[in-house]
Amino acid sequence: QAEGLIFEVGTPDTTGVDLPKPKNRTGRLGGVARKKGTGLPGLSEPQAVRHYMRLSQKNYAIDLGLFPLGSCTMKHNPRLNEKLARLPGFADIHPLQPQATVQGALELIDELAAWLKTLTGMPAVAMSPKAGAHGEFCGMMAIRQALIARGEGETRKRVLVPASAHGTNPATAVQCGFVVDEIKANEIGRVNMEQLREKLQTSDDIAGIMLTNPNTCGLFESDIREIADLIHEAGGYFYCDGANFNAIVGRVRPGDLGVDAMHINLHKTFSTPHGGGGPGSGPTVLSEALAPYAPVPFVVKDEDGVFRLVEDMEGDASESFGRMVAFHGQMGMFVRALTYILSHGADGLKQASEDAVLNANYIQSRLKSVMTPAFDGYCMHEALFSDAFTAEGIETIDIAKSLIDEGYHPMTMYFPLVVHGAMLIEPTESESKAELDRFCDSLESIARRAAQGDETLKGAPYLAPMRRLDETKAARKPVLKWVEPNADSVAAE
Amino acid sequence: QAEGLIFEVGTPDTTGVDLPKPKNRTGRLGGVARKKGTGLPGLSEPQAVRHYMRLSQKNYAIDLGLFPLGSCTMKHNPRLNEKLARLPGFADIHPLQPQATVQGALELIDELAAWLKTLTGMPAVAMSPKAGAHGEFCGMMAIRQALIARGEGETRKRVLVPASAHGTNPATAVQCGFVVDEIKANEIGRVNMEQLREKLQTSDDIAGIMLTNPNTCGLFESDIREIADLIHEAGGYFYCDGANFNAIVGRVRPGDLGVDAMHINLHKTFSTPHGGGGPGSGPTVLSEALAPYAPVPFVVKDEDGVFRLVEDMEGDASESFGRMVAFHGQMGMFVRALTYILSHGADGLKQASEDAVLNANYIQSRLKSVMTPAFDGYCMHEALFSDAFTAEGIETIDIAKSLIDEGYHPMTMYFPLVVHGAMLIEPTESESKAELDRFCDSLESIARRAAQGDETLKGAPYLAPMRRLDETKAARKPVLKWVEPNADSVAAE
Amino acid sequence: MLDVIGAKSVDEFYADVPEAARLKGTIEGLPNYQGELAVERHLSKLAAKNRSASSGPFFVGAGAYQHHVPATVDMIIQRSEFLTTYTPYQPEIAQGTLQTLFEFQTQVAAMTAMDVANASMYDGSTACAEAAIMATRVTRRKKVILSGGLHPHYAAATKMVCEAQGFEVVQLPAAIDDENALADAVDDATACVIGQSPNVFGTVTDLSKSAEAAHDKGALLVSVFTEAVSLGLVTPPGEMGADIAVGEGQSIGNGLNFGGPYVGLFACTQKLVRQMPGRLCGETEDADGKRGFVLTLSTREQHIRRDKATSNICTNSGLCALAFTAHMTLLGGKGLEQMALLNHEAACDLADALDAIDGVEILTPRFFNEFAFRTPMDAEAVLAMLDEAGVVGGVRASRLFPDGHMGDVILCAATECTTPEDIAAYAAALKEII
Amino acid sequence: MLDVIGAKSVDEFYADVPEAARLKGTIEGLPNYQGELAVERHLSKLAAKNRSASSGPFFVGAGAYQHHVPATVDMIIQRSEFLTTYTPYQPEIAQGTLQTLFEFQTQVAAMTAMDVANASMYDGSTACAEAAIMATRVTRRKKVILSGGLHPHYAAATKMVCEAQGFEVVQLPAAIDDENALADAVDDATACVIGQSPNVFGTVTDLSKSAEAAHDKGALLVSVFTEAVSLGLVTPPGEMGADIAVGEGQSIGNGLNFGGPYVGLFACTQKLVRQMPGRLCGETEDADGKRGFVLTLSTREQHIRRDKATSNICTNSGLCALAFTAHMTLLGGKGLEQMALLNHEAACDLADALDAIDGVEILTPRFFNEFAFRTPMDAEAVLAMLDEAGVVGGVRASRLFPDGHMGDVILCAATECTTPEDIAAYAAALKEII
Repeated sequence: QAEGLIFEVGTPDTTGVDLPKPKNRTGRLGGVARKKGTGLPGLSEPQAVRHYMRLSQKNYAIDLGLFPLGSCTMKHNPRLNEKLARLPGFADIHPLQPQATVQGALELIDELAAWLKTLTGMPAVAMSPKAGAHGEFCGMMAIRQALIARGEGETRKRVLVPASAHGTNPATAVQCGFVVDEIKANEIGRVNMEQLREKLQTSDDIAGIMLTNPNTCGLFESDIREIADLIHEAGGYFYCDGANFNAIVGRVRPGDLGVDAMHINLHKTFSTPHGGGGPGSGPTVLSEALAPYAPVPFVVKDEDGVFRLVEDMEGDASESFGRMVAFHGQMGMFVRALTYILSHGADGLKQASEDAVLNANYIQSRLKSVMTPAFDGYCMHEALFSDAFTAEGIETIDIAKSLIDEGYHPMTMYFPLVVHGAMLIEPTESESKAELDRFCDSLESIARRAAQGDETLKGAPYLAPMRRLDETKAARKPVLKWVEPNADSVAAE
Repeated sequence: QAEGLIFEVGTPDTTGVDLPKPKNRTGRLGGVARKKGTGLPGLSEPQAVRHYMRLSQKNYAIDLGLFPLGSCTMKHNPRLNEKLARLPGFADIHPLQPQATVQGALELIDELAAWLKTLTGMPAVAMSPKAGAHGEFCGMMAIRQALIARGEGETRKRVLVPASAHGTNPATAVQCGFVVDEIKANEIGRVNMEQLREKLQTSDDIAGIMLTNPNTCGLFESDIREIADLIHEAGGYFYCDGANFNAIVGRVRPGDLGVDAMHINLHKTFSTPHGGGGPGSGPTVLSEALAPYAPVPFVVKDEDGVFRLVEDMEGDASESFGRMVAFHGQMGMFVRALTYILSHGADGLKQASEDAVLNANYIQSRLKSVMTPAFDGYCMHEALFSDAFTAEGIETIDIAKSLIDEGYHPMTMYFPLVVHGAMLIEPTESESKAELDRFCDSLESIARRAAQGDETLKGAPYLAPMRRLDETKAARKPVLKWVEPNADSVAAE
Repeated sequence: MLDVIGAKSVDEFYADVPEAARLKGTIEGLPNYQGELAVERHLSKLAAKNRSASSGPFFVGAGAYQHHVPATVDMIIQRSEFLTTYTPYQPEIAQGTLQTLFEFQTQVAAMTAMDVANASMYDGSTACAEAAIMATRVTRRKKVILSGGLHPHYAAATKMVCEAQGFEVVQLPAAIDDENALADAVDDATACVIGQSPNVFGTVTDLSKSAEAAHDKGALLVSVFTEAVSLGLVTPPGEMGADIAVGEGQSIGNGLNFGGPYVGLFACTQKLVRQMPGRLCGETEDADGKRGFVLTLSTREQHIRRDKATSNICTNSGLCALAFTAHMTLLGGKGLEQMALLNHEAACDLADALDAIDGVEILTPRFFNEFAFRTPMDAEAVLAMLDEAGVVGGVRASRLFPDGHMGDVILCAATECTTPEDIAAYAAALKEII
Repeated sequence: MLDVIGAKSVDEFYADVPEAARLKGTIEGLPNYQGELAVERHLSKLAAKNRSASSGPFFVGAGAYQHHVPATVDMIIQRSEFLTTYTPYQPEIAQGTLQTLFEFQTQVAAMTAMDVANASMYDGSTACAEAAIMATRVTRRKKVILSGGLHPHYAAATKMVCEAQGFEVVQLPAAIDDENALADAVDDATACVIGQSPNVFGTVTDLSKSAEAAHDKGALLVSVFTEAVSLGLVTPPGEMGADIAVGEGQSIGNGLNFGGPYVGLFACTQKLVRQMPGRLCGETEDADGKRGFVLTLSTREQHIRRDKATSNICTNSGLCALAFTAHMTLLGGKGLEQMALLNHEAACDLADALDAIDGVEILTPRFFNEFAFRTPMDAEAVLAMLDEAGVVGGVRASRLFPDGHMGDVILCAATECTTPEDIAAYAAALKEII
């Protein structure tokens, strides 16, 4: 059943919030007062509750079933995280209240930072980035600042980015004033070393490389050490996109692979919930070479055991590339991530990664006879298929939408771009074998129908709250907010 | 989609709870050890979350829409109640920890008690009853004890109960050792005064009367004062069932009507959520005459401002009829109810009652042309219809189940018993006019179809998670727990 | 809306109220409306005056227990669809509630090792009282015998209910360990004997002998527990021949809440099922033949049978039962056993630590997670001094047995929440005091 | 499972990892698994070391504000279906998220009086930086001018981003009230001027003149706010001629959270919509012709446009935006205005109370709910002494402007949470100190 917009349900004279009556004094505003009200309607508390309850039931969520979005690591979100993030000692403290009154908060940031540094084998971490892409920005800014410090800020502008990279990689590089140079994948889904060597030999304008590892094909870059060495020899830095860190936590430390900077998606690897698109959190670990350029603010522990915020670009932070955000980063996400990390421990985190990889390989094995694996051999924590197995006319999107009718969220579609009609499946460690089997059964049956050219797939989903939505229409003449119906014609009268 | 039972989903070697490993010592058990395990399966945390999430979506709830169950007062449950009930200072205190460490809890009970006494105009309240029926039990036990104190415990055994009463009334009377004598309703839905006078004149074995007011026909007993006087003159006591208190809070005090005892459903009138069948809470107010017999424990405030629990039947409690439960009643519900009461205040509670009555009368007015009101004139907070308007073959249940397909919970069906095919509709004060109109539109259209004998109504619901369930089959050979399939036949092999 | 109704004001709807009883204006002596913020402040202040169990070493048991409930459980019971729904009288739109009740019944039956369980009672004490009444109904006898180890609150509630209906209640003298007393007391007039294990002093007892003796005389055994976690380790009612098992389920899924709401567990043998009080959920099919669940055997209940009903209970502890079943679903049999072991081990450690103090005498011979001990001083004074040392040391036995000459006895409990540091703090403080 | 895969152990899956980088056993220097109870204890201890804003009189503002969020809002964002879902890339099963984003965009547009708003940014400061970059893109110019009243954190974040891309940033000197400074500074090379009202000192300013001056030179006005509640009372960006409006939405629906997660609001004029960063939700129809919502104009975004994208932002503040929209839905325009008035009135009362103290000078000429004042002593010392008296009195201006010669200035805020008692406590303590 359709749920009306709040603007259709509410009335302007309603408010669902219990506030005392103001006295209507505006004495000190100096006349800088709003002329026209917002015109926004209010809903009573029961109306509002029902509105959001009904809407929520139109969403799919991890709490309802498997969410196999490759490169997004949709794992179980423990409720202990939510509970602890709501402790008043974390949720109800102000970023600018005196540091003596927030020692527990600073200690928590320091403790989480220590975990992240140890798990990655890196000496420093910037905690303030607010999401993965923001962490990329942090890492690339640190590289930029290091180049400036070397006096090569103006000469080294070229950043190598594989064709299979997340779109954020090239976008970030450009935002930092770099120029993007694309490198190709080889036939086994990894960096084309020949081309890489070529690009590095021909010039001395290399700022660095941005590489995802495990990469977006779900494969570990086997030449990773050599890539790092080549980049370093060429005078550049190695940025690693940490989106797929969940495959290797506790098995490999990026610091041992020659990485100079890597963001960590707390909302992927460490289970802070995605919330329908955020908030995320993207702490970025830095190598010895980049550590001096970390952004402010950061926490240091003084010898007397007192935690201190370094907020100004002086002293410990005199070489910092600057400030990325107001305040200290995503505290609410830090609490959740640390809760998850402590609950798992060094042993549990390793186990989780291994289970994630095991689950992905299980899916790949179960489906390889009916679908087309993009590459031979084992995968890491996600299994990648091309659309080669489908009959003409049946596309990846049809398979994805048909999964909805089976009660599942679709996998990642058409990414990475290097594989035709890509389907990237990441089950994560949260799933039981029984659940994986049910999922494989469903996908297997859809895949068979796709191979046979079953046209009904093209109409899917049939059982979802809505049928396929017309995205072209939405973009053609965008309607981005609600407008009173006939408001124009009324005005014209 | 069907959701399996946990016994079908889980496995016996799984546990979803993170506990340290025990050392397997059973040193002080003295051998009184369990021989056979429970055999119960465990679910991992993600499995358990999904199981309950999916199941929850098969429920209707107030938070999803209007819930017009007559005599049940399904009103909006503010979330502030839930938040405050979870404060560790209320949720995490033990009923037997030293009283000096729970002064805030005792003060809260005392504060809520003061509200209940003032709102009802009664001098005393027993806080420990755990639900409405338990409150009835409390009130009738107080009456029994008062009669014993008068030396009439063995002679006065007869309790008058109207035919329209809730089933708990006669059941409770019997549980207190009384005998039930039914009195009829008159043609305008109220107590038949002639019959009442007759019953009171003929004997001196009257213990009291149990009356619901407003009564279950949704009407105020206009002769209430006279009834009280007659009962008192006959040497009996007046128990008032407070299930419908929501109609009159702030407009009438039961104490002014001659009531001797009345339970208050905190889970109806004061918005503590019903929780799918409890927990409730049924504090019972008592008149001067019954106050000395109140059950232990209760809270008193000493002159030095210290709150004290009277737990033993001595001193203040020497005439108490005894103890009804372990500990002090439904603290969690007290917090919620007081939150609601304070949020509304004396003015807001009165307004709520008036709105509840207004809403019911609006529904009655809107529907009276297509349905058959059971009685003429205004109703209180619920509108009662008979099935006289339906064509032959269409029953109340068909109308109720058809409402489900319109997105509503059905009204109360076939109760009170004194009206044929009764439909008792209680909208409460939570609903907006727009919501009431939508509901009336739906019911109106169903009523028209019922009048025309539309046979499709008999198949409803069509759109619910399940079609009509076979209650006869369930009762014939009851299956009350899950049993391993073929467990018997395997055992027999 | 008044226009549609044809009324001038809401006053007209109240015309049937006797003139003298109509209140003018708002009710006197009560404050008006307060905003959410003000209410939150007020309640928070009251809450802050109480000392929460988790704020320090805490050893109070005797019918309610501090346990760790996974955060997931609270999330589940806060789902609007569970929290804000009614008794599932319309099963087509209440399968969520009904299926969880069916799961609850199955779990309780398995844990107690009984045939069937109902969908919950108010709490353990009222379940005990109902069991006594049910036994009189089953046996058509009028005498109920209560063990000296039965929790005094349970005994009081049971006594009150039974006597109201004219039944005789025999209360055996308070005793830490009275294994054979019930067997000795039962006679041909007895409807049931009510024993408890672990009892209020923590003593675990195999009630099989009481069951045999009772059955020999045509009476029933009602077996009571106040600590549901014990079912993971201790001989359950069904293994001792109980006819009815009742107990408090608070320990699983539910917080301390100053005594309520809790959840009463009620189970019995198959042949007694139609004499049970309370709601029952049963399996059936819908019109399409799909498996579903409904409330069933309601001909036992007050809304159908009125004065002939098995009980007057209707609203019970639905949401607390859901919390119980969600926690049990996470635990599973394996987790329950693990939790029970942790409880027992903590209590053993506590007993060892206290036993080592001169002047302390552990009185409970066999226990699960709580026990009684004697101090050389007045128990109330000892507890007050412990309190000053930051330790909530337990309950003085004299609070539960005011006439029991137990002024020097303390009841204390340990659970999986009890840390070695807590135990050390207790022992150190107690040693200091006595 | 390994059998199906045909692998002997999980080690095989890690064969591509260079031998030297393979860790043996678990990683060194880190503890293993802890149970839920132990983790809860540890985190609770850390939390207890912090002083929460609600625990006493609290007057810190300057970019984050203590407000009362109705309990309903937290219930809504804790719904599993909102909390644990992903970016709504599959609109058929994400209408819940999408429709609320559409409602959010409409609310933000109405509140700022702008044509369109996006589906949120990380926070106010990053929204400000993105606005500057967007202005350079729109105007193809390279100079950005920052007001002296812009929050220093916003200025720093903007400066950093702009300079990385080679743009010039002109930072005007810190000034409590510099109404005309932006108008004076704008020139033909300017991409945008960035003003703030209420500014970091609390001063409310009509930026219309700056808008006119900017437009005359072909530049844009970016109007910033850090206190979203002010939009209920103060002249909004759209009424001052802003081309882009950005701000912090934390005050509505979101707690203090020590600085994050917050929610950046971003709105602009219709003609700039295709230059906007961030996600946008738009209306469309499904195959049956039913109204529905999808993410749209994604050709601006990095996952389609890669290095040509308007921004690299993808994950934003979805759930915080939901909290914002839920709170706003409850408030409505009427409630927002009411809340804004309560804030203003509390701040007026605070200013009156402090102004009455000898030696205190209120510096902010016009304000909404926060202002700066001068003390006759070092501000840090004053705040420390206030702290001892139980009052968190505000932020010293020198923390935000280390080089600003503002050692004796305190920034303080009052909200609807501020009680008369809080104000009295502040005034009494301050009087005592100076």
